[in-house]
Amino acid sequence: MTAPLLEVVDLTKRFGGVSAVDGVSFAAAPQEITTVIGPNGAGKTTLFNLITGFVPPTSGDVIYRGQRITGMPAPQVAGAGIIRTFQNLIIFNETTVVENVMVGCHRWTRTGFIQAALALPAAVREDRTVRETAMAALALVGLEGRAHDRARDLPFGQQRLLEVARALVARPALLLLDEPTAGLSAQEAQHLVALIRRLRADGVTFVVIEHNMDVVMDAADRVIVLEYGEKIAEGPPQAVQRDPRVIAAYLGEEVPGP
Amino acid sequence: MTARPLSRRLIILAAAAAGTAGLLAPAPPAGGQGAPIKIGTVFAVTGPASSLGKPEKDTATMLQSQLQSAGGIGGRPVQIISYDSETDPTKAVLLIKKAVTEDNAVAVVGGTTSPESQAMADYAMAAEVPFMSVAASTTLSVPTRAWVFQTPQRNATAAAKALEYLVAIHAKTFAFLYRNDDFGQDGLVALRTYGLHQGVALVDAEPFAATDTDLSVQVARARVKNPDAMVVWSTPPTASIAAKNIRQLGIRAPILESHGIANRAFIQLAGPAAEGVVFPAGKLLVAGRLPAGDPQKALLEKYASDFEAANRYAASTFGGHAYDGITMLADALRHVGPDKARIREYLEHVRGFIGTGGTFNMSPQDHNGLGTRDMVLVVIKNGAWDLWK
Amino acid sequence: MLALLPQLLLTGITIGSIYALIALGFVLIYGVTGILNFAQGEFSMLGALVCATLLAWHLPLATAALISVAATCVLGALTERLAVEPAFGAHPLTLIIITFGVSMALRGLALMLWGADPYALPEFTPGPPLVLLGGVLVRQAVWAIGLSVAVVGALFTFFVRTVPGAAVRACADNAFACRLVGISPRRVSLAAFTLSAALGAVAGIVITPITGATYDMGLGLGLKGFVAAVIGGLGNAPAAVVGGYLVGIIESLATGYLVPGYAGAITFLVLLAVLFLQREGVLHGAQRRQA
Amino acid sequence: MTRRGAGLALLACGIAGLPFLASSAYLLTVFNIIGLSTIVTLGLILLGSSGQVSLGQAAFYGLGAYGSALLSRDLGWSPWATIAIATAATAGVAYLVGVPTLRLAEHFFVLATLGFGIIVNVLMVQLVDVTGGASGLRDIPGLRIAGVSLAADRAFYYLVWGLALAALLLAQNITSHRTGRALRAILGSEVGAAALGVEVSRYKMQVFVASAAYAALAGGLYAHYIRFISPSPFSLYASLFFLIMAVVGGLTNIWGGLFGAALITILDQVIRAQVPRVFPRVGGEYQTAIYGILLVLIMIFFPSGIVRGALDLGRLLRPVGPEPAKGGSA
Repeated sequence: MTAPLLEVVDLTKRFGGVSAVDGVSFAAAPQEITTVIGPNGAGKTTLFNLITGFVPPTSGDVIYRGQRITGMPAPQVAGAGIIRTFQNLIIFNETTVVENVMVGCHRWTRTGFIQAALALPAAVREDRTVRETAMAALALVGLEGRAHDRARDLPFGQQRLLEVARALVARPALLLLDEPTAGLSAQEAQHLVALIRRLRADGVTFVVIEHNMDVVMDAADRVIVLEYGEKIAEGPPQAVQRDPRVIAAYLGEEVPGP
Repeated sequence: MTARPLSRRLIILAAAAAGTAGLLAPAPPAGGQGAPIKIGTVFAVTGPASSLGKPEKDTATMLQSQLQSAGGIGGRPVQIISYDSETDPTKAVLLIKKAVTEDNAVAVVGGTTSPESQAMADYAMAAEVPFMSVAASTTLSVPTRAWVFQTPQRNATAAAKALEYLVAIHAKTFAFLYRNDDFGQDGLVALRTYGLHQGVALVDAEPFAATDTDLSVQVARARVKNPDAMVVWSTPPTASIAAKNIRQLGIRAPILESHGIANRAFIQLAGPAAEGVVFPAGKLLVAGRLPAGDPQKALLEKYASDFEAANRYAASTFGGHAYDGITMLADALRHVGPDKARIREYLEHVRGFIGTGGTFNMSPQDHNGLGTRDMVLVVIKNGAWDLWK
Repeated sequence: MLALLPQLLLTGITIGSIYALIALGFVLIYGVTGILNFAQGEFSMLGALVCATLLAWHLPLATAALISVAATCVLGALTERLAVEPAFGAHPLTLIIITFGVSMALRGLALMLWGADPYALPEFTPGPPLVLLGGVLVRQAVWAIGLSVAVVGALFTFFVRTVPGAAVRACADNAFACRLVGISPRRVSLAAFTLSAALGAVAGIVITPITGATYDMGLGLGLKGFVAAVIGGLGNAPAAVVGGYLVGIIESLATGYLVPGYAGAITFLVLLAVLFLQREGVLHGAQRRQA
Repeated sequence: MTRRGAGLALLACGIAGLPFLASSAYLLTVFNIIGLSTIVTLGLILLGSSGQVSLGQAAFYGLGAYGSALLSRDLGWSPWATIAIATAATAGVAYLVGVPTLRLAEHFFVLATLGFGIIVNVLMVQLVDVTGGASGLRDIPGLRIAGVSLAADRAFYYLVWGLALAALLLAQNITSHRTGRALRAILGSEVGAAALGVEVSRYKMQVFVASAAYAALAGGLYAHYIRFISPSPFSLYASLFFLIMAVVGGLTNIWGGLFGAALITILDQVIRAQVPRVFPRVGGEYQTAIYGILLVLIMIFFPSGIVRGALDLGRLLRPVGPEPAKGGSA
């Protein structure tokens, strides 16, 4: 087994007296697709917030490429190659679709304040590359026709795809997707799964929060189940699907004895 | 995609520029032999100093119609142009420039506050146009500048008059509560210096802001020093609040205020606390009580009744400063005509000119021409002004 | 210097009660519409000046006060209908500038009608100031303090204990949900402006016996009220009142114990220090929006 | 790109030619003040491009003015050098102010800038020995090039507008490219921007410092042009008016700085010039009221600023738009 790209060790976050995430540990190997499932309020999004530096953990560690990144500010985490999307979408409403995607290139572009102010040739060249990259990504998710529309005018499903395109152009090593298929049609969802597979083949590692069980079964290498902030199961999709604790968690029943 | 609207932007810009040029252009002067002589005025009709600037501007309007019905000066109509500087020195400079370059005013009266006057004075010097400042800051006419004149009694003059009171009541110490702006800071320097010479010592100085709503903290701090007299240098409402707070805190020492309280509002706001307050002022407030032989008496009574008839509110000394500046200019125009250099020359040698502020005796060394003899000490008695003996 | 303390505190409370009353007006409008109303101080100015004029026409104080509050209410409603409502949904800054335009217009109008001189109102209960612990407190200040507490109480009762109040609160959170339950956000906004104008007018009438009233008093009052309201977090009436008293007392202590001319600056330094230390006011990363 | 360049060049030509159309000293002074206000307002719009609002802009304007005036007047240094020094020093002050305040949430940041403005104004009034106090500072040296004075309105006109155009160009560049996208992303959502690696606090700081430098540069020019300064043009009220210029112009568009400053200044002058003509006996009180009402109307009809408003209007008037047809998938 290769060294994991991401390792989460005993991660805990308490808000007041409530544990949103409680001692969760897991590891994601390079090019692996891990899905995180669990009922609403299980702490899935908080887990993402902890990994990406938006919320400092109460205890535990996040290790990325063998380095401890616990508590690192969010922009630096993103800079290191961990890119995320948001469950309730964050679109830069007032700008165009293509510009939204172009922001995604921020991580690997270099134009600074002064170079921009003076419009140095390097800045102009970089701009051209960024625009081409963004257009290519839009084509990949099927939004090239709406590149110059205002982002907020897109329907919800297309905004979802826009967010994915924006994450893609960041050239992430690890991509955290928070319910990427919510609001997509079945066809769009399938298309997205295919895209994820293709990117995985190109070397990207995924952690995906997903509610759509078809997608989970179809795409995931491994499933992690959270309930009340704790990890209650982990394993290949089919195994997890049969886990009585998981079934109980989803159906809200008492856990039957083993 | 931002390229297309560019042409539109430029059209708008061009339109705006053309519009500016068109709208800002002065009205064509009334042609023919009766082309008016123009006097520019720039007062702070709005903004923090509006209680001074409003009567100044209303005085200018009143004088305009008086001059008109008198048939102008030397057969030519006189036009008094009024601008509002909003108590902003930058706008004051802009407007004096406008009066001089657009309207071709032969002289300018105005500059309600000292910063406005200072800024305008620098321009008047550069443009060589006679400027009658209506602000009281001592530095406006000390040292003398060729084109700059000043019609109010200087703050230093008022302070010297005020000190006469402290000396007369044998006060040895006084506390000074002042509004923290050019008016108050000017008064502080003057009273401290003069007091030193006359054996009245400043024991405490407490600044406050024009927008303050309660001054009992300043008063309480002053009370600790137990001064023989409380001196307040401000205008209402803070001048009234200070008087009220002094009495509320049980201080019985006499209260001396500045010439800035020379309007009815002070008495109304301070209520019973106004009783016995003494302040230096031009003679306008007590015109009715002046001895019959006073040279200013007739003029003051005429100004006050004219003003009240025209404006439905009582005349104040501030309007009087504008009155003096404009009438003195009219006098100069009558004698030497609309020539800036000759007006300046004439103003510099005005002697015995009777105005609301006093009897002006200008000289190349003194572009104010007033002294403590032109002021009186006024006491508030039964809610009215009276001469303090 | 400790002998000064009671007086400083009493003065601070007096000034603070004035700031608190203005802050309440800010909070009322901001809380339900999300608009910062820079014309709030003008409502106080108009209430006070109309009242002073009616008093000069020999009406009894209570009648004069009632009429002037009613008149200001109408003006508040007109402000909302003519200036704010047409720009509904615009950027908050645009709405702020609109209210600033309204405040300029009202100030100009007041200067036309009343001139630049200050006006007075008599104390509600005239008499010598009260002496407490060696400091004095003007009787009128007791009215102002009482009013600020009473208004907080009334607002609390309205918003928490009554059905329409709860509905209005819901609207502040979510305009869409509001429409779903049949309440028009526009009606709520109209009500907020009217009520806030009334509150402003009452505040103006109560504080004028202490401070006097001028056509431009709204600017200074509005600024201090705004500061107090922001310190209190803008959405919370009791906190805004506390903010008002806090600003008043800090100002008074700074004037009394430190260099008086710098009191304004020191007050702000202290307030800002409070803000930095209190994590509540600090948005740390995404914690809030993502929670 | 090239069209934008051409536009700027055209604008430059228009500005260069304006003094020949309207040559009175007064009009030139109005244009000069518009130029200065444009620079200050551009700073606010830069700041606004990242979603921040400041009520302390006039304080930075004042720091530039007082700094340059004092250094040149009392130490005898060349005004050119002192403007540069004052601008750099003010940028430094902005950095120090920004360290604690930029972390504050929206309203608290506005309050902090307001407080900063008041503190600076208090210092101007209070440090009488240094600043001349409330009475102001006189005898500030004028600008000269090779012994030739730039005090004349026309010479100063070319100086201030040259700098204003340069400021416009720089601001335009800053808000395009990678930096501009990052700033707009922060405006849209700080969280979303951070998730893509945008160093939110660094960008906010950079743009805050730049906006202060803009104001300080204009302040330095102002001091050596009017040659008298006092605390009042740098008060909270002035900050508010710069903000009004920015919002009226449009916070989302760099051109808003130019058009906002021009419209507000011209409006003021036109009201001043026209109201007395229509109502001969009235004074400034009517002007204030009318100004307030016009401000309300402008904001109602152009809620996103006049530049955006004009663009939208232009789009409406054009029969066949070049934009791709909308609504295909809506």
